[in-house]
Amino acid sequence: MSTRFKKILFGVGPTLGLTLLASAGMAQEATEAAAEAAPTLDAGNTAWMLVSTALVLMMTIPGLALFYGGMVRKKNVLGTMMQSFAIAALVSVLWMVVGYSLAFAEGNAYVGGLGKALLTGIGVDSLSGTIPETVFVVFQMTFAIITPALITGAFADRMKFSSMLVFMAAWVLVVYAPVCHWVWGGGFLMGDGVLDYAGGTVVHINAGVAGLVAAIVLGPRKGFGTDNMAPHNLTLSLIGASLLWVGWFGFNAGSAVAADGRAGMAMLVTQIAAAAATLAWMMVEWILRKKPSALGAVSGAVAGLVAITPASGFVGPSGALVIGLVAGVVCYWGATGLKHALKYDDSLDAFGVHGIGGIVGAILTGVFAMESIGGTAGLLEGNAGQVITQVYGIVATVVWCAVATFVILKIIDVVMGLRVSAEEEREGLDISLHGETVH
Amino acid sequence: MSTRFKKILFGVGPTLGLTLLASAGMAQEATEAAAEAAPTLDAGNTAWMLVSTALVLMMTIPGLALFYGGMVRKKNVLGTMMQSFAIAALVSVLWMVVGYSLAFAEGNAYVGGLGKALLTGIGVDSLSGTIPETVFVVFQMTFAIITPALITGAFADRMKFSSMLVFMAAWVLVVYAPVCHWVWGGGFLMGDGVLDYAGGTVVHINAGVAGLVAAIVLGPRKGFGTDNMAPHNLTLSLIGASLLWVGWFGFNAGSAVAADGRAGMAMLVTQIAAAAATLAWMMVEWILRKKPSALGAVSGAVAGLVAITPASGFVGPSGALVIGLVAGVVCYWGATGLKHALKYDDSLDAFGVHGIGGIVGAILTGVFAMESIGGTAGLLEGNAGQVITQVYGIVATVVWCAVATFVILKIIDVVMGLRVSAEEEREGLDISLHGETVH
Amino acid sequence: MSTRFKKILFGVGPTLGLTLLASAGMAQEATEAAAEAAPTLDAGNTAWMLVSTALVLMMTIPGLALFYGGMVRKKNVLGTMMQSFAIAALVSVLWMVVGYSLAFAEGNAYVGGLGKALLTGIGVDSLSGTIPETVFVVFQMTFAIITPALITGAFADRMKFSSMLVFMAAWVLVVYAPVCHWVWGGGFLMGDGVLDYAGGTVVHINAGVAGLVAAIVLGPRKGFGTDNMAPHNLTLSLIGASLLWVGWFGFNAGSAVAADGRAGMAMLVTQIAAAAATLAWMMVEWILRKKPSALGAVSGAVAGLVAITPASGFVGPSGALVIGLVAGVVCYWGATGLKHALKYDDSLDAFGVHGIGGIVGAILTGVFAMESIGGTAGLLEGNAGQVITQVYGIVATVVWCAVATFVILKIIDVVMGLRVSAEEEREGLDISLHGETVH
Amino acid sequence: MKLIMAIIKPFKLDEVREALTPLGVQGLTVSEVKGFGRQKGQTEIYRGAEYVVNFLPKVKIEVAVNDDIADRVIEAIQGAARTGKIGDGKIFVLDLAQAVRIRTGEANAEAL
Amino acid sequence: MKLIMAIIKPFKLDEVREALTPLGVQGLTVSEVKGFGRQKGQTEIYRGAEYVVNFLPKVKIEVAVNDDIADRVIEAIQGAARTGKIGDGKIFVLDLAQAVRIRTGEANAEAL
Amino acid sequence: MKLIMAIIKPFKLDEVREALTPLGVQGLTVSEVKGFGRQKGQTEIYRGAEYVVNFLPKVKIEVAVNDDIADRVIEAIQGAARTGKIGDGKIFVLDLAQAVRIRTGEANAEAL
Ligand SMILES: Nc1ncnc2c1ncn2[C@@H]1O[C@H](COP(=O)(O)OP(=O)(O)O)[C@@H](O)[C@H]1O
Ligand SMILES: Nc1ncnc2c1ncn2[C@@H]1O[C@H](COP(=O)(O)OP(=O)(O)O)[C@@H](O)[C@H]1O
Ligand SMILES: Nc1ncnc2c1ncn2[C@@H]1O[C@H](COP(=O)(O)OP(=O)(O)O)[C@@H](O)[C@H]1O
Repeated sequence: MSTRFKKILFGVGPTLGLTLLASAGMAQEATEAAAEAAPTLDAGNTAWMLVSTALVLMMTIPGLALFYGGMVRKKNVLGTMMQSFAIAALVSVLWMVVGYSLAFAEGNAYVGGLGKALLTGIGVDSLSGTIPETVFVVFQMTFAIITPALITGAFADRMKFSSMLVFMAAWVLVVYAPVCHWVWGGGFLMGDGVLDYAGGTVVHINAGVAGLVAAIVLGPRKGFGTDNMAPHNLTLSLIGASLLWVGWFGFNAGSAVAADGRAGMAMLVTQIAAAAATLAWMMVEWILRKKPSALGAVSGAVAGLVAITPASGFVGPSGALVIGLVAGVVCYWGATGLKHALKYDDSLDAFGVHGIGGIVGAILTGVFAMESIGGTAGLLEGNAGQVITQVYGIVATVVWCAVATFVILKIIDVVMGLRVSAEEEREGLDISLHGETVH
Repeated sequence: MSTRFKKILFGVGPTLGLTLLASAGMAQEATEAAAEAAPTLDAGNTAWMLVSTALVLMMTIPGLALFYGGMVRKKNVLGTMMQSFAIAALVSVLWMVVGYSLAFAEGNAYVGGLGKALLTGIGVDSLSGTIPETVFVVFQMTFAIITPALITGAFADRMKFSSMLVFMAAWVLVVYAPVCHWVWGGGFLMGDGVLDYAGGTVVHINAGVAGLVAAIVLGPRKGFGTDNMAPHNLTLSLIGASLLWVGWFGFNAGSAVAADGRAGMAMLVTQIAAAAATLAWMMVEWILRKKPSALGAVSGAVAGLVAITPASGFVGPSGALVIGLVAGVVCYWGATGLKHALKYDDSLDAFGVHGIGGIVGAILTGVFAMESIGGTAGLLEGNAGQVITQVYGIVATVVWCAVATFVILKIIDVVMGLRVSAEEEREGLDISLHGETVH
Repeated sequence: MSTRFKKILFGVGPTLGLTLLASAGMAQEATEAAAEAAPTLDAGNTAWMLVSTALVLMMTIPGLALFYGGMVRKKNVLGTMMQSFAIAALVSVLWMVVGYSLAFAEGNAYVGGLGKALLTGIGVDSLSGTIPETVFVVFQMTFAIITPALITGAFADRMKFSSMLVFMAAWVLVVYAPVCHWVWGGGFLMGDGVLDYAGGTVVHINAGVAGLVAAIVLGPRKGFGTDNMAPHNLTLSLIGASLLWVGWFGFNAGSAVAADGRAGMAMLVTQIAAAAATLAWMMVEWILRKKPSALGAVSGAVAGLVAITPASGFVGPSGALVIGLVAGVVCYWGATGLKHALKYDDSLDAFGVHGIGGIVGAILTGVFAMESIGGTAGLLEGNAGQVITQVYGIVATVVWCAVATFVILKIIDVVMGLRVSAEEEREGLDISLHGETVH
Repeated sequence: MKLIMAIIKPFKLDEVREALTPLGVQGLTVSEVKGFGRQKGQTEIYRGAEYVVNFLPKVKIEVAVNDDIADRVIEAIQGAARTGKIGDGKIFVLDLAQAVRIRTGEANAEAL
Repeated sequence: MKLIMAIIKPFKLDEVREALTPLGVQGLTVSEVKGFGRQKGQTEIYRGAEYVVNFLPKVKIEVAVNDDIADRVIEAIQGAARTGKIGDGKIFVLDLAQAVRIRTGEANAEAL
Repeated sequence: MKLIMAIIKPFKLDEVREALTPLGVQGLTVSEVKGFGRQKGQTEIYRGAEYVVNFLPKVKIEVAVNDDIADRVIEAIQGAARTGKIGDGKIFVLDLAQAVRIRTGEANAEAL
C-alpha cells in the first residue's frame, strides 16, 4: 500500500494547490447519487436535518466550550471557551467561501473543486437527496466547526489566539476539507469502501492526531507535572459532556440524512455505546484508583460517543455495547497510561480520547458491521477484509493529518510564533489575551 | 378494590420472579395495535420522535443534574450531578438488556416477558406504529432514566454511590418496568382505563413515593434543621429548570408518538400549566414570605410540568390553566408545610414536588379530560367515574412502589449499607466519594 | 407619511381600548390565506415547528437569562435571571388569555380582535396552514416571551420586580401584540409590504427602543461610571449566547412555518450572518482596544443574529455575509461609542445591540432581498422602493413603541414606583428582592 | 486588650461562636483560609493526575477582647474547636494597642 | 510602626483608599471577611427553610504605617468608612516590630 | 515568638513553603488577599468600559515562629518570594504574646 501513500502525500498537496488556483468549474449536485435516488424534498427528513444541524452546533457551543472550559484553571476558562466560539465563527465563513466546495464539489480523488465556492449555484430549491442542499451545507458546516474545536484541547492554556485562528483556518482547508472529501465527498477512501458513518476518521482521528502533533510542537504548559493543574470547575464539564451526548444524536442519527429506520438504529447504538463506555471508564477508575470520578464518567461517555461515531450506521445494539466497553477502557489508558508514558502534554486529551477512541471505533466498525443494517458485512459476518480496509483508512488519514498539521504549525511558528509569553501564560489567557476575568 | 390490591402485591412479585427466570418467549411487536393501525414509517413522526428522545435525555443530563446540583451545598455538587449522569448510563444498558422487554414485550397483566430481552428481533426496519421501534426503545429509555434520577433528590448528600447504583438497578427492574407495563405496556391499569398520557403515575408519583421512602429509610442529613443547608448556587438550578421545561415538550408532546394535532395540544397545555404554576408558587411565596424567590419560581414551573404530564394529551388550555394553578399552590405546601410537619428530610423535594404534583395531576386529569381531545370524558363532561379510576391507578402505584422500594432499600442496607460515614458526609461527597472538588 | 403616523398614534390607542372592551367576536382561522393554500396537516412541517417552538423557548430560558445573568454583578445574578423566567411564565398566560387574539385574530389594521381570547375555538384539529394552530399559538408565544425579556437588559440591577411584572404585562398587550398584528397578523405594515421575516421589527427594534426608553426613564444604576460594574461571570454569558445562537435556528428557520427550502436557506443565512458579525466585532475590538474579548465575540454573534432576523427568509448567503459584517461593526459602535456619547445607562445594551441591530437588519433586508428567495426584490435587484418601505416600517414601530412605553412607565412610576431603594440596589436584587444569594 | 486569632476546622465555627457569647463577646471577624501543617489532605485524581492537597480549608477567627476575659476566651475557643484529631488548629494571641468603633468613634474597651 | 487593621463595609473600600492616599499611604492589603456583631443580617428563605445570615460580608484592610501618621490614618479611615449605621466596623491597631520590602530588602520605614 | 505576615505574589507560594520547611517550620496559614500598591494592574475592557484593576491578587502567609529562627524565616521568605519586579510584596513582623495548639492545649513553643 506504500505506493498508495506516496500518491496521497504527493497527490493531495499539489492537487489542492492547483484546485485552489483553478478557476471555478461549473456547479454540480453535491451528492448526485442520492439526488437521483430521491429527487423530491421530504419535509420529515428536512425537519430532522434542520434539527440535527442545530444539535451539532450545540455540541461545539456551548457543549465543547464548557467541557473544555471546566477542565482548565480558572484563569484560562474564558480563553478556552473563546477558542471554540471563535472557531465556530471563523469556520462558518470559510466553509461558505471555499470549504464546502473543496469537500463536496466535483473534484478529483483527493479534493473537491471550486465549483461551489461561495456556494455558487445553491438556491432555495437545490436539493441534496431529499433535503435542501442549504441544509446539507450547514449540517456539514457544523462538522467542520467541531473538528478544529476539538483540537484546542491539546494545546490548552498556552497558544496565542491570533496564531490559533490562523492555524485553524489553514487546517480546515488543508486537512479537514480534503479528508472529508476522501471519505464523504466521493474521494478515494469512499471508493475503496472505508466505512465511516458519522466521522470517526474525518472528525475524531483527524482532530486527535492534529492535537497530538500540536501538543508536541507547542510543548507542555509551564509547570506541567509540578504545578497543580486540577480542573477548576467540573460542573461546567458535566454540562458540556451532557450537551455533547445529547447533540451527538444529531451527529450520528443525523448522518442518515433522513428520519428513517437507519437513523433510529444509529440513535439507539449511540446511546448504548455512550452508556457502556461511561460505566467502563468508571469501573476501571474505581478498581485502579479506588474512586469513580465525575470527570472519569464524562470522559467515558465522550470516549464511547467517539468510538460509535464511525460505526453508528453499520452496527447493532450488541456491537455497540462491546464498542462502548472497549472504548471506555482503552481511552482511559489513552488519557492516563499512554500519555504519562510518552510525557507529552495533551492537556485535555484530544488525542487520548478522540484520537484513540476514533481508531478503536474505526477498527471495530469493520468487526461488527452488519449487512442487514448498513449493507456491509464486517469480520463477525465473515468479511475480514473490511477490517483491513478500515485500518487502511485510518493510516491514510493519520499520515496526511500528521504531516500537514506539522508543516502548518512550523510555518506559523516561524512567521508569528505559537505560544504566549511565559508571563502571559502565568497571568492566564483570560486577562492577558482577552482583557477579561471571571470574578 | 382491596382484593384487587392483594392481587397486585401477591401477583407482581412472583410473576416478576418467574418471568425473570422464564426462558425468553418469542419476540412480539411491542405496540401491536398501533402497528396494525399505521403500518408504514412516517418521516415526520419519526423526526419528531428522534428529537423528543434527545429532549427527554437533555432533561436528565444536564437538566436535572443542574436543577439538583445547584440546590445542594458546594461540597456535594459533583456527587449530585454524578448521580444523574451515572444513572443515565446504568439504566441505558439495563433497559437494552432486559428493562424494555419487561415493560413492553408480550407478558401478563403485571409485567412484560423476556421476548425482547437484549432487544431481540428489533431490526432496522421494525416499526412501532409509524416510527422505527428502535426510536421507541430509546424514547422510552429516556423515561426510564429520568425516573430514578428524580429519586436522588430525596436522599441528596448522604447515600453511598455504590449502594445508589445497586438500588437504582433493582428499582428500575422491580418497580419502574412493571408499573410502566401496567400503564403503557398493556398491563392491568391500561385495561382498567387509567389515564396517564406522559407519566404522571409511571414517572412522577413513582419517583416521588420512592424518594419519600428512601428519605425516611436513610434518615435526615447530619445537621438537618440546625446547619445552614442553603442552596449553594441557584443559577445552576435556574438553568436546570429551564432545560427541564424545554425538554418537557419532548416528554409530553413526544408522548403522542406523532407530530400531529394531539402533540400540538399537548405542547400548548404543557406551556400553560408550567407558566400558571410558576406564577402560583411565586404568588403564594410573595404573600406568605414577603418575597418571591427564584427557587420558588423554578419549583413552581416543575410542579406545573409534573401535574400536566398525565393530563397533557387529554385536557385543553383552560383545564391546563387550572391544573397549573392548583399544582403551584399544593406543591408549595408539599415542599414546605407538609415536609416540615412530618419532619422527614426529602432534601430536594422529590416527593413534595413530583409525588404531590403527580397525584394532583392524575386526579385532575380525571376532572378535566375532554372527549374531543383524548377520546375520554372527565368529571366536567359528566364522567365522574374517571376520577375514581385515576385514584385507583394512583393507589395501585403508590402501594407497589412503596412496598417494593422499602424492601429493596432494607436488603441493600443489610448487605452493603446505604449511607456514607459521618466523616465522609461532612467532608462532602465530591472529595470523599469521587476524589474531586470544585475549585 | 406624517398623516399616516397620526393615524397610527391616534388609531391604535383607541382601537385597542375599544377592542379590549368589545365582546368576543366569533373565532376565525388565524392565517386564513395559508389555511386555504394548504388545508391538510403535514407531519414534517409540524415536527419542525414543534422543535422550533422548543428552540425559541430555550432562547429565553435559559439562553437570555444566562446571557444577561453573566453580565451583571454577582449580587444581581439571580434577580436578573429571575426576570426572564418570570416573564416567560407571565406572558405565556397573558398570551393564552388575550395576547394571541389581539395579534392574530380577525381585527382591524391596527390590532386583532378578541375572537380568539382564551384561545376560543382552537381545537385539537384546528390548522394554521399545514400545522396545528395550537403549535402556531405556542410558537408565537415564545416570540411574545423573548421580546419583553430582551428589554430587561436595559434596566438591569435597579427595577422593582413587582413594577417590572406590571410593566411587561402592559407592554405585551399595548405594544407587542399590536405591532405583531401590524406585521404578521394582517395589519397595515403587512399590507404596505414591509418585510420582516422573523421579527427584526416586531421583536428586536421593539425591544431595543422600549429598553432605551426604560433606561432613560429609570435613570442610571447607582455608581454608574464610577463603580466597577464588570460582568461577574462571562462563562454564563458565553453559554447564554451559544444557546441563543442555536435557538435562533428555530426563530428564523422556524418562521418558514415549514421544513422546506426556504427554511433551509433561512438557517444557512442565519449561520453566516452570526459568524460574520462575531468576526467583525472581534476585529474592531482587536484594532481599537488591542484585545478581542469573549464578551465582544458573543455580542457580535447576537448582533449578527438580530440583523439577519428580518432578512432571513429574503436574502442569500452573500447578502447575509455583508449584513453580518455591517451589524458587527455598527452594533459595536451602538454598545460603546453611541452609548457613552449619549450617557444613558442601557446596562446590557438592549438598545445598542437589539435596537441598532434590528434597524440595520430591517434596512439591509430592503437592500439584499432576492426575488428568487422570498418573492420580493430589494435595492440590488433594482427595487429601491423596498428600502423606503422598510424605513417606514421602522419609523412606525419606533414611534408607537417609544410613545406607548414612555406612557406606561410613567403611569407605573406614579402608581407604584419603578426603582428599588438605594439601599436595596446596593445590597443587590438577589437578597433584597428575592431573599436569596449565590454562595 | 488582646487580639485573639484562632485557626480552626470550618465546621467548628458555629460551636466556637456560641461558646464565646456567654463570655460577653459581642462580635468577631471570620475569614476563609487554607492551612498547611501536620494534617495531610485527601488526594484528588483527574485522569490519572494525582494532586495531594497540602493546603486544607480552615477558618480564621479574629476577636478583640479585654485582657480580663482573654484567658477565658482562649479556653472557650480551645474547648469548642477541639476534636482531638490532628488539624484542630492554633490560637495566637497578640497585644492590641488600640481599638476604635467606626460608627461612634468610641475607643478601646467601649469599642468592642 | 503600626499595623492598622480595619473591618469596614465592603462598599466603603474605595472611599477609604482615597482617604489614605493624601496621607502618603502607598499601599494596603485587603481581604474579604465575614463579620459577626450587633448588626443583624437579612433572612434567606429556600422552600420555607429560613436562614438568618449572622455573618455579614465585610472587608478587612491591613495597612502598615509609621507611628507619626498612625493617628491621622485612623481618623481618615474612621471618617471615610463611617455611615453612622450599625455595622460600620472596627479599627484595630497593633505594634509592628519590623517590616521588609521583599523586592529590595529595604527595612521598616523604607519598606512601606 | 513572632507572627510573621508576608504578602507575596500567588505563584510564589509553593517556593516559599519549600524554603521554610528546612528551617523546621511545620505549619503556616495562607489566605487570598488583594493588594494595592505601586504595582499597577492590567486593564479589563467590557464593551468599551475600561476598568483598571487596582487591587491585585496576592497571597498572605501567616506563620508563627520562635524568636530564634525568626530572622532566618524572614530571609527565607524574602529570598523565595523575590522576583525583583515591582509588586513582590512585604513582610511584616508582629510580637506574638501567646500560642496554643487546640488539639493538645500545648502552649507557645510546643504549640508551633
Ligand atoms: N506555625 C504556624 N503558623 C501559623 N499557622 C499554623 C502554624 N502551624 C499550624 N498552623 C495552622 O494550624 C492548622 C493545623 O495545624 P496542624 O499541624 O495541621 O495540626 P495541629 O494543630 O493539630 O498540630 C494548619 O492547617 C495551619 O493553618
Ligand atoms: N470584638 C470584635 N473582634 C473582632 N471583630 C469585631 C469585634 N466586634 C465587631 N467586630 C467586627 O465589626 C463588625 C461590625 O460590628 P457590629 O457590632 O456589627 O457593628 P458596630 O461596629 O457598628 O458596633 C462585625 O461584623 C465584625 O466583623
Ligand atoms: N503599607 C502597606 N501596608 C500593607 N500592605 C502593603 C503596604 N504596602 C504594600 N502592601 C502590600 O504589598 C503589595 C506589593 O506592594 P507594591 O508597592 O505593589 O510593590 P513592592 O512591594 O514591590 O513595593 C501590595 O499589593 C500590598 O498588598
